[in-house]
Amino acid sequence: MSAETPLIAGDPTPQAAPLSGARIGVVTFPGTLDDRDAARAVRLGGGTAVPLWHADESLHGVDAVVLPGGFSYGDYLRAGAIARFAPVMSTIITEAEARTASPLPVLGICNGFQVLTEAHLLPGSMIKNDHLKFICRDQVLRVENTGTAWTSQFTQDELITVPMKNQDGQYVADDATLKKLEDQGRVVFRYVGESPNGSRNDIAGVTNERGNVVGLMPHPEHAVEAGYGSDDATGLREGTDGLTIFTSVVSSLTGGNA
Amino acid sequence: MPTILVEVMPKPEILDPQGKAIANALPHRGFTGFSGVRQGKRFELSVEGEVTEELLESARAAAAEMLSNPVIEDVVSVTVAEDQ
Amino acid sequence: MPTILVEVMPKPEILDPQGKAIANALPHRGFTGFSGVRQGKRFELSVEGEVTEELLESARAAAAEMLSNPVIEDVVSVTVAEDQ
Amino acid sequence: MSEFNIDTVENAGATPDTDLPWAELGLKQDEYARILEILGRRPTAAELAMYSVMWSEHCSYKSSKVHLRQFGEKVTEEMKKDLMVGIGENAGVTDLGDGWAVTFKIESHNHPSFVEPYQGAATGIGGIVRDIISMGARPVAVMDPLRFGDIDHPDTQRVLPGVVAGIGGYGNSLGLPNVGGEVVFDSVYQQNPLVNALAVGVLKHEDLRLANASGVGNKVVLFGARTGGDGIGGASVLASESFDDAKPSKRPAVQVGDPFAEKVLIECCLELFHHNLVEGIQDLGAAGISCATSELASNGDGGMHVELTNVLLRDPSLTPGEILMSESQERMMAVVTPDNAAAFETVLSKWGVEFSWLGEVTDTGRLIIDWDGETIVDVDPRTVAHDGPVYERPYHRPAWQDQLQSAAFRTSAAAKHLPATAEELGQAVVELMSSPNMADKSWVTDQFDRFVGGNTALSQPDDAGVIRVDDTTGLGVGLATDCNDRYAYLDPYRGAQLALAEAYRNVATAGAVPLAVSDCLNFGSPEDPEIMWQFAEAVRGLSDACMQLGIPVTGGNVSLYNQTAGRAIHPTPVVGVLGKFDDVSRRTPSGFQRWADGQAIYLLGTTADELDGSEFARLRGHLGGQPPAVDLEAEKTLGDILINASRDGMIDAAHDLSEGGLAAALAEMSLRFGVGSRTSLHELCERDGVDPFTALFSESQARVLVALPRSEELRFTDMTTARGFPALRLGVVDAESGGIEVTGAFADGSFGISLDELKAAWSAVLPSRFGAVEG
Ligand SMILES: Nc1ncnc2c1ncn2[C@@H]1O[C@H](COP(=O)(O)OP(=O)(O)O)[C@@H](O)[C@H]1O
Ligand SMILES: [Mg+2]
Repeated sequence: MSAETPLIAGDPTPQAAPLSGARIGVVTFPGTLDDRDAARAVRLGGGTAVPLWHADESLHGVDAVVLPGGFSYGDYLRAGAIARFAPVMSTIITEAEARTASPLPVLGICNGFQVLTEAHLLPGSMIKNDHLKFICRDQVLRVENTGTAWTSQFTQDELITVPMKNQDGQYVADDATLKKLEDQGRVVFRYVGESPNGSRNDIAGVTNERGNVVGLMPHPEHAVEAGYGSDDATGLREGTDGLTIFTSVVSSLTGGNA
Repeated sequence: MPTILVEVMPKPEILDPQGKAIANALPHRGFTGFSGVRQGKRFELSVEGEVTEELLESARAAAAEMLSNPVIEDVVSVTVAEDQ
Repeated sequence: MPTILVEVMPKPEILDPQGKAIANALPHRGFTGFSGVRQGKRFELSVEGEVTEELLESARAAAAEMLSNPVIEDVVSVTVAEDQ
Repeated sequence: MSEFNIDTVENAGATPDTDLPWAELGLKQDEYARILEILGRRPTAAELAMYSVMWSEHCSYKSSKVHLRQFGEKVTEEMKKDLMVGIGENAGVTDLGDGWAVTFKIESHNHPSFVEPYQGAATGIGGIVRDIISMGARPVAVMDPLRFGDIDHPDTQRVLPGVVAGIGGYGNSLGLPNVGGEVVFDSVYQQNPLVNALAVGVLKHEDLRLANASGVGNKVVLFGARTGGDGIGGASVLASESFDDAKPSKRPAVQVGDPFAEKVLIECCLELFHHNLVEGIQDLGAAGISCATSELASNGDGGMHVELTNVLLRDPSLTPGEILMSESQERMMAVVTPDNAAAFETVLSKWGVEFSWLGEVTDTGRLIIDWDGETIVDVDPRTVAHDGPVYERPYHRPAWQDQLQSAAFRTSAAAKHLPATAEELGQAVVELMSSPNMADKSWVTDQFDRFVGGNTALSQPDDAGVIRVDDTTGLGVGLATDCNDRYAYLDPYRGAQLALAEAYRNVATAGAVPLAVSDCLNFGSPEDPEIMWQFAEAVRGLSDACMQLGIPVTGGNVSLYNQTAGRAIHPTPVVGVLGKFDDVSRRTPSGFQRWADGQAIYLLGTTADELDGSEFARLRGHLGGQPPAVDLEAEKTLGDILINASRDGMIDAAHDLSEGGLAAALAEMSLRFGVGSRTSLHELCERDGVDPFTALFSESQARVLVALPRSEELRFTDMTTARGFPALRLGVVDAESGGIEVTGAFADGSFGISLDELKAAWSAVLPSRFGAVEG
């Protein structure tokens, strides 16, 4: 089926391309849930969201890719286990690992993070939360690496609050891997306060060695618009801390430092 | 340390969405030749000391009451594995 | 119809939250005598016709590449069960 | 092709004397006689299967129909103004303006959730969501009114965690935020938990679809999951269609849901609607293919001809009768023009959804079903779908009702030592808030995704769930479901009205204009005239109240036989109200804002001595007397005030008073964001002639607490005065104190409750029973 088929029937027509020209692909697997949210976040971040379909190998010339949350292929086996083999993933894997000056920036959120670990673009894996339950709540994170394509506009150790919602969010890796991640400063986001899931070293998000691939469990795309974001001191769901992820990538892609 | 293995499968007549998802995905990876997949659970209960008949009986009871949901699952086997 | 059984367990060094929860619950239900529980997966791949060595090889590959994640899990066994 | 004997129409004609297991299939003697009369011959096995499921209580509403008619009769032209589709379709549809429409409905999955809590609840969500899709709508949110037995009963320990995990496991996988519901504990629900599920969807007017098969020659297609033996456990007598050598057959006792399949089905259907590829569509729920074919046919051109061997099976041993009855989940049936068939197949392939073409629409007025070319069903579809039995079941007011109603709380032993001193009253507030029904429900709601979609403006624990429908304009909807079963037990007529009043008030408190009602009527056995009286009274009460409030019932569900060993649940008419926002950013949250220090707190409405059926009475183990008075005119005026205040930005918080009265509302408004308050009961007690205890714990209706900036006080009180609605300044928001301080006409000054302490007690109740969530 051609890429022209709208991914989401009945969706409002995509907004006109903003001036920035950063085109960011948002992948939809059959069980993806947060693709519309991710596309909205890209738009609010100043980029143009380009829908990418799991069965289509082409990335349609996008400058970066977001793998949104959801349950890609049902995820009954392991989260992301089957999605990793999707045609779109083979292209993403190749481009993310390309030995070029600027390999493809890829962000995996929640299920997207799980897909990235299954695809071995990121180390470690996710297992069931230590309390075994799905948990949905606002989560405070510390941004510990501002050198990635997705975090350049945060300040080092900035505390942000974004919603979190998952059942398989406990990050695990062997000791050698953890040590390497810590030594190389590749822990990008860390949980602050009581651990929501028992993750090793309170890790909420990591990056690859080159800093173009980032995965995180909580949902920055759910904190990009006042009134529909995370709770903060200014009021109910007013928090938009997640937006910086999207403005960061748009800025790094367009060479700006705005 | 001896281990008691408990194996649990979804009842054959019950829909197994997990198995179905795998069965659908296998051919895409070139794994043809499997006409169906069902996914169940495997428990390893470790025992310190010897596996007495009494303990095995207790494992069977645990398998029936706790490790499986008799409405949708069957306990396929409860066996002893030395040196797991 | 012959079946190929694939058994997958969490790696020993990886915490197994489900197994832990069961281990904690067992004594409350009167099941003492088990020092630990780990929960893994059991897959039944059904085969129409004969299980050739080639098919078994294919099952091993599927077990390694898809049915398990080597970062957190081990494939414990891939075996043939007739008349399941 | 089959191992079993196929009972054809021809065979039925030739063997008129064959005994059929109609009684095992749940038919009554006279019902079977009607079938014989309709057909003019004995039914085939497959026909018997169809009639038996379609004429069951669940599908035919045979006990409730005569009463439910009132929902369609007690409506004015004004009430119908925005109604695009009313009762009778899968779900009612209401115009929202700007070319948008909204559809919503509540259903029950009570018994399956008792048998297998996880799957029962999961498939309950799946079923109601398919009803919404079948209207052409994109589902946008779900809600889940739940009722369990006593919190410490083993049954509750088993059922609650499974139900909650099932709702989350299925709903979270669909990308539908869960924006509200109820969790009620009462021993009457032991062994009869109530798992009701509400889904809401939105659509553009042109996307509206109905369940009818029109256009002779159009094709009938079944798609989604394969058909297995789900939900036909009791009907295994059909396993041998010759009936004499009934072979044992294994049929699943419960249905297992596949949320991934449903998610794909949602997207697939929306794409079909978008490209205008289906003429009519129907979800498969109760009674499966029997229901879908007979309803589609009788709502359309009247005829349909299908070949049942085309149905894709999960279990090849199913007989035709079983295939017709199967309730396998995640299936849909559609009518497609031959011209669109290829495009239809392309969309299904894109989503990887299996389908099979079953047959076509005819104008014969007959539903003809073949098995391998031989006719096994030949019926007038209306006789299956619409002409089921209708019972005028006898009913009468229970003899014990008078005694129950005269056992008022005030005169009972439970009221001997009521809290009167400041200290006692303060303790009573803490005790109230740490009772299971008033306690923090986040143990439950944190297991649900509230944020997916990015359109959730309010969710638990606010008074209503609020969802943005249109990103650009902010157009949206607010929803609440409510029922106080204790009120309904004391007086079913008034109880149903109180459920409606509360849901209406909740929606208006959030700032939405109430538009439409859906209900789920959970009762005991209709064969018990006393239960039937409860049912009749509840329907009468609800329909009368809808008329007065001017909002129509657009759909709902009836769940009867909720009783075990002769012990019925309390009558539980759960009522959902849907309201509209022109701009959801105007929504009013239910708690004092962190920056609201010094804002004025007003109580709207008056307080009478109404403790019968109250939470306080429950704390003292008492249930008797008369539920609170209903004043729907007051509810309307109050709603109007709140909607205007929200639209004009006058208020920053509002919370309705219901279970637990003023005490609970004050506590909840503070607990929401951890912001305290200082209030006085002096004027309230004086004005309404009540003592401080009554002021705090009475459950008088049509009351709401609001918080507003001092700069808005004049404008606000001018508005309430102009409408003649009582408003009383109780005190102020105190963001510094970290507590709730109440002064009043007590002998010993004031009481103060530390929010930290209150929060600890309030939030420990569920985790202490069901396990802490955090590690
Ligand atoms: N308590 C009720 N109040 C109003 N309408 C009801 C009620 N119960 C059922 N209905 C309506 O009767 C029709 C048939 O109900 P039902 O069989 O539950 O529909 P479905 O087959 O779509 O599940 C629907 O339109 C439903 O909304
Ligand atoms: Mg329906």
